[in-house]
Amino acid sequence: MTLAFDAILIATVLAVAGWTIAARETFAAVIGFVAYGLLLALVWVRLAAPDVALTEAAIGGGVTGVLLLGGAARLRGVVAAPDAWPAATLRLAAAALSATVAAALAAVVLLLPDPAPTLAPEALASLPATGLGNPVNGVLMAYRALDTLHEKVVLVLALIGVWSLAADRAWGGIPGQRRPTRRDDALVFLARLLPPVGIVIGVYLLWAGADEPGGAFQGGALLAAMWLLAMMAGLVTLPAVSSRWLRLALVAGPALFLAIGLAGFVIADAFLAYPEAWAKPLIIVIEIALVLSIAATLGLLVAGPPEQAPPR
Amino acid sequence: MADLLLAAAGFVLLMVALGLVRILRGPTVADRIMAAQLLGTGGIATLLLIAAATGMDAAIDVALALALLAAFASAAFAYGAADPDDPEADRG
Amino acid sequence: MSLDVFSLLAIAAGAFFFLAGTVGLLRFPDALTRLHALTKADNLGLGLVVLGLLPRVDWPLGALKLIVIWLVVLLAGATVGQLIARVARQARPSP
Amino acid sequence: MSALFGLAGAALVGLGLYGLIVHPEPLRKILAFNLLGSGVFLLFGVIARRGAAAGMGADPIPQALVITGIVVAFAGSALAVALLLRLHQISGRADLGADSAPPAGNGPT
Repeated sequence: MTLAFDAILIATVLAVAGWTIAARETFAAVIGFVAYGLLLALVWVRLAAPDVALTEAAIGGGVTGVLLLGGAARLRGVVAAPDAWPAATLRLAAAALSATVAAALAAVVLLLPDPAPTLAPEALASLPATGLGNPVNGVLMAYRALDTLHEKVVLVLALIGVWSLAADRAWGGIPGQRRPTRRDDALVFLARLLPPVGIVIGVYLLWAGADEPGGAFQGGALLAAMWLLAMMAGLVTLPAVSSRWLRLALVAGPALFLAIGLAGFVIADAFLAYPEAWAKPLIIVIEIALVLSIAATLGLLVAGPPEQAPPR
Repeated sequence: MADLLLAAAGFVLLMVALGLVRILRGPTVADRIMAAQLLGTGGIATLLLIAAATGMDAAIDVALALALLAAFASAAFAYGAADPDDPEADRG
Repeated sequence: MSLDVFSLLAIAAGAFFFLAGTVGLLRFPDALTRLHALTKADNLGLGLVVLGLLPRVDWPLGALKLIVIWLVVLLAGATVGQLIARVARQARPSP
Repeated sequence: MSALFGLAGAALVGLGLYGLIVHPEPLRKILAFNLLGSGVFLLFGVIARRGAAAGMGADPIPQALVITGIVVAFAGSALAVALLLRLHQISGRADLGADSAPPAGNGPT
């Protein structure tokens, strides 16, 4: 019975994925991509990875989908010239190459040992030292804390890259175009209804992340989605990127993470080490600061570079 | 009982898959926008049934997030599709 | 035992409404009627599935989550239905 | 059982790679790249699932890697979309056509 279910799920995922590649209109392809991201959440649940399912649904489907959608709306009417498509022979070669890569990966999947070598017992054994109950979060915040810190820095660097694309007159200004505010009552209603629920659920995911699936990324991505919804409805306006509190919110999470990591030299034995008795409260403090920074960074990455001159 | 729940999950997923194929083909933008809405109901029902069948309570949290995100995505689609061809699309 | 029967009946009824919704999607002639099939039938289907699963989750948090899920889907679905219907009305066949 | 998902991951990588090479529109390339990435993540997920041990449904280490990967992939996509829109704003073009093509000086229509 599980086999039949998985087969239906995989067939659907592959069909939608094929559609996003084959669709003629970009807008339609992006819709397919969002549907694909939401379906992948089901796949991750079947792979016993609810933390990843939450991340994939929130970031892979939701936020990336809106990012691509914004791009598609801005590029509407810009269609590649028919001669921009590669010649049939090249397409055939590309298809052959892709099929070869896929076949090689498939062979690897079939040949790899099952059960695979695992670090699960080690992760579980060191979990009590963090005071957390969710092994994935334990790995993210303790064992691989350095990678998680890097990732936060990557997010901020990407945002700096996006901002640096601003035109001169909009330098330090407000992200996105000024849209004529057509008030759409249904959208405004939704933007008043959903965010309070979304904020509660986002905070719940952050809180539950200590012991159950969830955490700063998932909570932050949900908060970002709610912020974007309120932006679309015109209920909130973005601050200028030169605003001091905005920049503070962006770096608060990574900065606190780094500070506590550096303090690890003194209060524990190494960089990013936590003293055992303090591990859980420290991790939760870091995560609370991170969730705000992640939500702000994700929302601003979708909003794009400043395009309106700063208020002065 | 678990098998029956799983069978129900498979059935609902099959319905979602058929609907999804129909909707994505269009012909209008409005048809396609319904994709997220369809996953917001059928996808969640599937997820909840799996959670019950396999005893994986965390899947309910995923369904909770999915409910919000499907509504968010549908709203974003409608917002993007309703966008009139901005004449000043390039100079802000 | 009787709870199991209740669950199964509710879930089977829910699955039937999903079937009805999909048949509507496949058979109805235009976007507005298809939207009708989708929002009405599937919301009811989800409601019945939630009802059937309520006795099977832990109280009170699990049940609360299920009810919140259904309420969010119901309220958001009604609103999003408005938005989609507007798109369907103003944008006739896509370019 | 997990092999089925692994094969799906391999197929997704192939699909994404094809779209990345063939599609002339950069936005579609970004989309295809995300598809390719999710296929790779799925392979990680299968390896994690096969590493189920110690009462856990899956090995947490690959799962943590995938979560990090999804976030970084998003950051990359956001930067790519911003670059593309800026290119369009400046040159009126949204393609990566041959360098010999004269830049459109008269702006977009």
